[in-house]
Amino acid sequence: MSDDVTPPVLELVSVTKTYQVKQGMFAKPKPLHALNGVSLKLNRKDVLGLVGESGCGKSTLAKILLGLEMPSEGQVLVDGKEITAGERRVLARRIQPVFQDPYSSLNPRKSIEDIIALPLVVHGVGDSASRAQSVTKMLDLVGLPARVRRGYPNQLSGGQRQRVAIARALIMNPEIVICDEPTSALDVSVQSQILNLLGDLRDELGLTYLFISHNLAVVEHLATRVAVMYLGQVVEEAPSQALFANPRHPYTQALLDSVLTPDPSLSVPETYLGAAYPNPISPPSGCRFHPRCAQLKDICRSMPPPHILGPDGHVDCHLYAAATTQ
Amino acid sequence: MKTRLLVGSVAAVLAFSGSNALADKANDTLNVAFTKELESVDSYFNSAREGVIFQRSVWDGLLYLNQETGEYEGNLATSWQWVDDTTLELKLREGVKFHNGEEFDADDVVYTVNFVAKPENGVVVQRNVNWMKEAVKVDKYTVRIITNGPFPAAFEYLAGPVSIYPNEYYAEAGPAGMALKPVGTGPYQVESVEPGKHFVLKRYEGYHDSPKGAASIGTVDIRTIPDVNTQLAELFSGGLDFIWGVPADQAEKIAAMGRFTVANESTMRIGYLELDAAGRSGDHPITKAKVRQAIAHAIDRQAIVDSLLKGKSKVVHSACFPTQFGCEQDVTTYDYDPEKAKALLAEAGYPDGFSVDFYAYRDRPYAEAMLSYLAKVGIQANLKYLQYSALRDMRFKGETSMSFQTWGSYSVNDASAITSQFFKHGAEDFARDDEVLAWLNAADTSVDPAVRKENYSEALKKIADQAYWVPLFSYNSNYVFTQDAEFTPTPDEVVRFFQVSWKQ
Amino acid sequence: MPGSIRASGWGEAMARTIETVAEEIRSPSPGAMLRRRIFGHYGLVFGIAVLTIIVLIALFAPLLTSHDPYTQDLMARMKPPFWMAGHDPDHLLGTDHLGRDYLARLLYGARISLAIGAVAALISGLIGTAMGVAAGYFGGKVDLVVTFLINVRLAMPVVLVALAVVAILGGSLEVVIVVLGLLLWDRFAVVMRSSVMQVRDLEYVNAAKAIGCSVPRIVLSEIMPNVLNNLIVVATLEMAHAILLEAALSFLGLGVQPPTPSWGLMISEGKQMMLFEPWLIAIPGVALFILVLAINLLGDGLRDVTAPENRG
Amino acid sequence: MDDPILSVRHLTIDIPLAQGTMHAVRGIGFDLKRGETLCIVGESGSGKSLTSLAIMGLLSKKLRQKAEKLQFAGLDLRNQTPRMMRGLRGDRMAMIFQEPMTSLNPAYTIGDQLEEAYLLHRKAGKAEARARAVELLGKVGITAAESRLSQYPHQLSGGLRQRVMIAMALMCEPELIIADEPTTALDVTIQAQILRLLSDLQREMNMAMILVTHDLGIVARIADKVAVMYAGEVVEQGTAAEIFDNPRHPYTRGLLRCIPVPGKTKPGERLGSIPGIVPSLVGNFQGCAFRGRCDVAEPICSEMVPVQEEGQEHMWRCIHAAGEGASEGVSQGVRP
Amino acid sequence: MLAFALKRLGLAVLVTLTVSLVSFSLLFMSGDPASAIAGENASATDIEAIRTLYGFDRPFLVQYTDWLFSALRGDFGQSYYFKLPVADLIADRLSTTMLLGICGISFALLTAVPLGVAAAVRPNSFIDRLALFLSVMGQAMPSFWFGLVLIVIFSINLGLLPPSGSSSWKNFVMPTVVLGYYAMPAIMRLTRAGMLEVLNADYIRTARAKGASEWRVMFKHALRNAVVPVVSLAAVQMGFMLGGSIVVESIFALHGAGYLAWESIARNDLPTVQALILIFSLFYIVFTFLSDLANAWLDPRIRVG
Repeated sequence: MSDDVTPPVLELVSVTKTYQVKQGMFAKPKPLHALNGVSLKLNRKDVLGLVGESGCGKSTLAKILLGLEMPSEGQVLVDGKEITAGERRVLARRIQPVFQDPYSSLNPRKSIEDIIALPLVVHGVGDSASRAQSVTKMLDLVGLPARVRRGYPNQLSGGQRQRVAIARALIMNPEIVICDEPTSALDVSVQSQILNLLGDLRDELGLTYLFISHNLAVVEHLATRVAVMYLGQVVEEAPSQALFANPRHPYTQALLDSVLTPDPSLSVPETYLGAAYPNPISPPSGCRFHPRCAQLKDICRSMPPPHILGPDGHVDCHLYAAATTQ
Repeated sequence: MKTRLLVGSVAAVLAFSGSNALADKANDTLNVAFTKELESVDSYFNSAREGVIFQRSVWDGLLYLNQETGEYEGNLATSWQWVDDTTLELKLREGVKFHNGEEFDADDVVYTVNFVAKPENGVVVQRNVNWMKEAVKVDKYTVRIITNGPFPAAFEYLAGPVSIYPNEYYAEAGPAGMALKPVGTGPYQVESVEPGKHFVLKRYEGYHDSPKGAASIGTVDIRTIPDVNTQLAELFSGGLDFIWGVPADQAEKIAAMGRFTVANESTMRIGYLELDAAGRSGDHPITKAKVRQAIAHAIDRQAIVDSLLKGKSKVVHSACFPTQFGCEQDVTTYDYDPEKAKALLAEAGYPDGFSVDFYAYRDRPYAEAMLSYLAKVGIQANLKYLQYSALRDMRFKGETSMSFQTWGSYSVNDASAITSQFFKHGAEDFARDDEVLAWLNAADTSVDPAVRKENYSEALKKIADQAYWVPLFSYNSNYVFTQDAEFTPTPDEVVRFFQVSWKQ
Repeated sequence: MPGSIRASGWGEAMARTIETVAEEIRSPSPGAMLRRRIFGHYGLVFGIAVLTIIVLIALFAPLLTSHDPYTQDLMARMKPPFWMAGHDPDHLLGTDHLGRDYLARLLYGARISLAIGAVAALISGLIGTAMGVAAGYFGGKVDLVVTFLINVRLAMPVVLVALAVVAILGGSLEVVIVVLGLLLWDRFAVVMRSSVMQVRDLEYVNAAKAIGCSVPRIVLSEIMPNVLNNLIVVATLEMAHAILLEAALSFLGLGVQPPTPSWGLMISEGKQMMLFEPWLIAIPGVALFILVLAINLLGDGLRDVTAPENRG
Repeated sequence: MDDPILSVRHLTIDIPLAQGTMHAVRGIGFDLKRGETLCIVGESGSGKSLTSLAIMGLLSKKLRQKAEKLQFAGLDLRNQTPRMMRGLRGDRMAMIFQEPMTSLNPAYTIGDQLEEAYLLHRKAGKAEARARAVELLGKVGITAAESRLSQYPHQLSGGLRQRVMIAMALMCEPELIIADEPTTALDVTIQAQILRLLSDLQREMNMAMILVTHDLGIVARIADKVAVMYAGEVVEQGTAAEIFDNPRHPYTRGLLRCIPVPGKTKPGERLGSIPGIVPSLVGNFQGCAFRGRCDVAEPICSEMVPVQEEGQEHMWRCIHAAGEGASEGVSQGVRP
Repeated sequence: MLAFALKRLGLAVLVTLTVSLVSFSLLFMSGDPASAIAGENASATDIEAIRTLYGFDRPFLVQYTDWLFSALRGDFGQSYYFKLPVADLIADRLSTTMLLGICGISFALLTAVPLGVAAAVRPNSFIDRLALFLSVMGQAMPSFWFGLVLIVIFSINLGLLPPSGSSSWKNFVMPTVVLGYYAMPAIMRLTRAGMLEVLNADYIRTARAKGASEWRVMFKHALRNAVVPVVSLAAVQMGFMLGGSIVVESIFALHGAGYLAWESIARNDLPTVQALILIFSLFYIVFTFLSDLANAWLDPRIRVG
């Protein structure tokens, strides 16, 4: 995979996003590091699963990739070339989103055809006849009947809406699709349909996904690689199988422990994540995870953890620092 | 201010417990309404009709004009004579006391005259006082008034707007104090003043033996009620006993009801169209005499009088009120003749008429009626209805080509109070006729009635010929009052409360 | 291309999905649903009907009466309307204080009131919407400035300022319309600001951004259609507000100038005789009341049918 | 064998709509004993939340509710006056809702709201209520309970709020607790904590619990008994082991095939799915509601749905007996 | 809370300054005040003298700052018309308007809130329809017309209430009703909408699940939250009412600040008009400021960081 000839389709190089949060009239606004030096690579046909609790920066990352926000520091590279603020439209042709809530991601006042064709209109692709043709093709591709095109979002079920959203995302033939919790608002029976569809489309169109989800079972099922985020940082990244088989970071372990598989022989697990998720405005010192860590060492309180590269991925944790230095 | 506010609110709440003073003969109170908020009750510092009414009841002049005989009688003065063209010597009445007990003598006259004659003291209506140079005390009960040049109308003013103030009190209180607690020698003394809102007058028991006569009704309670309808509503529900200035239509209806006495009397006010003959507002059709004459022919003044003004109103033809001294009646008249008006317009080069701004500040229906008549002969007049002061501003600057004006001559029965006001090249003169100016100057400064009359006549004839003005009609006033009261209105439009009495 | 999907095991299931979709699509489109709701709402139907009638009256006033609203006849003043004794069959609603046909003035007056309402609402709508949308969409400093301006505007007493301005400029129809238009934008700004803020964060707006839509396109084509219902509701209410304010200004003598047959002016003129000829204010008063009522019912109704759960 | 604390028979709930009556809950029934946990599982619109509200007597008056039997601790809930129901609610039966962010009144402190739950049912003073509140906050794992009492809901995180909600429900030691999707709005890590807390407390206090959820993972881990709801009906009911190890109804089986199970489903493999959508419940409905989406439907399914039973506890509504014909055409099962 | 109050206060001051600047410049453009001071019948030279005496020939900003700093000391100059200090004049008139405003808003609140609550508790019931009917009527009824109709009925026909004046409580009945009815519909609708929304809130269900009685649910849990926007609206309406009392005061001949404003505009009495615009604005600003504080007190989300 780490072929030096073809650069990754998408690469983030120590991306930081800082918001200024007001604390009252006289207090100075404090910086909130929604992303803190995040580096990620996506190769063609990768499915990168991004997991973490709410507030960890997953959605900010998605917004940066979609060009909805610009990073405060760091670079976004597409095919090895940096994307600057002025190039949002370039980004738009290559990276497309599928959002979480199929009820708010489609404009209720527009017909399905208009919604799906919008990217073509915006980028001035084709005339109305060829657009209509593309729409027909996309509807077929995502498994919706052609007559849906005259309908409106309110006439469709949640699963059907999500199919429309996928059709819209794919009509420009993008390389990368950012799926931000695409099934979390859907019933399980519909979720599986969408997951299957996403899988099929990836095979068929050679798509690359960034798949954001809090559902680890779904991530494990779909992702080829997984990045675990905690407080704006990627604390562990590894190929999916390796990570699920052998989680290294205590946070990843805790996350995996929390997964409730439908096995009636087991009871509810103890996750040891006793303390609450910290306030990102004043993150803990040292290792940011230390207040909740079950394997806390003294050094974790004061020293930020080292960035330890593995064979294919990395983990940021003092636990493994000793192992490598030894 | 905050505390005062609070106190005010509390006072207003407490006032709830008091009841509405019921108006009637039984408790000897006459409830009347002013339409306008009186800016100040100090008679030298307001210019409103309400002020004149108030002044006549609270203060006295040196002379008094008998409304029935038209003769001047002594009031605070007992005799008077011209020493020379500019010096008038008056003997004063003895034993008169002001409402506050201060004794009336020459010092009061001297102080008052010298105060008001000084322009920097800012008397609002300067023409009421600026003819006087000063007053000189001869002895305790004799004064001389020195005028700025010969001034034939002096008695008119001394019997009218020039009221005599108590020198000691006025020196101390000044106009501001006088406005809050007025002190005079008149038939009524002021019991309370809420500026602009509410005034209560009480009969002055120590009133001297004046030709005005002592007041008959014990209390006069004056409230300011701006809206005629509200005044009528109050009248009907018993809250008021006496109102005036009631429009003709309403007066007719009230008379038909039979519950109230409706009296009509003409006033000295006339309405007229002021036309910019001199072209001060620019070059426009109205500078042409034929156009002005056309306008005069276009308006059916008789119909307006018959339908809208009614009562004792009359069409006027001359630029003054007919009873005024020097008001020549034998002038060119313009009948209602739309065809002739059209012909004149055609002759002047406007066969299809023209468009013009038409300014007015009062009596909107009359203005509208005229608009409609003008439209019939092809003159498209656009009504601009402004506040008086705003319109006057524009007129001073010479920006109005045509406006509907009225003038009441301060009830001064002399043409100098109107014709000379508007045709002596002042800011309000839109004719700028040198000949007229010369005639008026001659008329105004002569002490010989014949000379004056002749000169006024010449001037008025030319004004009519040239149609510098279109004199329209004289106004009238309707007085409506409870049948318990007795009152005879006078043509000077001044309500003299001391002449109102209860029917026996 | 979708061959692989068809070939897969659940091709049949997919076919059934499509059947269900076909059934499901029978649920009506937003437009059809709106139409259905509109006709189930009596207030709205009444409002639309009355307003339509008034608009038609305004448009076809010359066909409805042979009288000219400006022609006076001083000999035939204040003739009573048809239901009173002594009426003149030629003047169905009688004549006013200058002998002008009251019906003609009433009919032509509809034009004035509608024009004032519509144009003032249009002007204020443009200003308020622009400000509200800018504040709602961009937020941050733009929002701060707009919110501040809204506060300033709200702090200024409308009637007082309108009176002062009309007194300064003179009351022509144009001045009154412009003054009202410049004063009544606050509600537009407030409502548009909050509606746009709500819509701004919805995902389809993010989707449009991610697609590469320009800001004008996002605002005009993604956001505006979804806040349009609120805009229309405010516009109707402000139209009613403007009509009432004009009437109040005219009543206080600082509104539209005669001989313009404005209803407010008719009330103001008729007020003089209201204790004796109450019909003089009753007729234009009722007309004004009905017009404002109809517009308000229309606005309320639109609010109800576009957001049925939020009647209030 | 002790009597069930809650016994429901043929409960129906109708919602009058403009287009007609919607039969949202259609004749469901179950029994629940002290110390037992019943999970009602189903997709959105299956009627599971309505059922829980009906038991609490919290359904809007506009909805029509009928039951052959609705008995709680020997009381017939059908003929309790509103006043008597109020006496039961919060005292002997309590409820926890889905959205901890909006389920607490923003205008009052945590303490006020906790104490209110106690004071409404106990003749006790403020001090006693306060002590009880502190005690329960400690029990649900909130540290520094005293200082939390004066805080407002918006000052707490979602997980803490849900703990407060649980504490509030337990103030009067209820015999029955109904938790309606109590962890749906929470992060996975918090979800596990909250569920663990709930099941520990339930055991400790020997309460009966109804847990309403759509998450089969939760059901498997926490339930003694499971009721699977589809389109207003309980289509299958049984012990957790029976439901997961030996599902009988095609819908249950379909659901289980839909979810990827780590270690069991192969990554990237096609998941099972239930095509189509839930039928409209407006108007009269006959036959099996699932037949439109069922792989093994037969013409007769549009006419009748027999209730089949196996053992004492396991029941399902389908013409097919134990998995008969169910494996055809669908490749993945839960069990290898 | 303190920071919140200070921030709001800062905003209020800024708004006040802007309003004062706007109103001052508005009236600055209105032409020559000298002629207004001169009164009727003044000559052109009189007016010129007054112009220099009063300093109307100075630059705009100089006049504005001058005025502003005097205003800060409570000195709004002299009324051109009454020749009295404007501050005294307004203080005198304001009590009537305040009283009217307080009566009006009380009337509006006392009718609107119960009606709104009742309508929300029983949607589509008779009381809901009555409330809607009253509010629709109130919104469509021109207040001057309503006032005139009341006078005809209660003063002329029935003789129950005096048509004008301010000497007894009876005088305030009709103005209160007219003014209050103007504000009633908006408050009623907001109360109703707020109650409906709050009654659907999750925490209301929580309260019911605790076994709280309907009464307790309604008044302790629902109204407390629904009343928050109503307080704001009432403050706004109160501000509007004081400004909007012009019409009512002129009909019922109440010599309040509104009537003074109207007359002062007609008389071109600039210092009075300027002061009144500023004071009406100030009232609005103060009321909204107080309502924000009240809301912060009612809503801990604002009060407690």
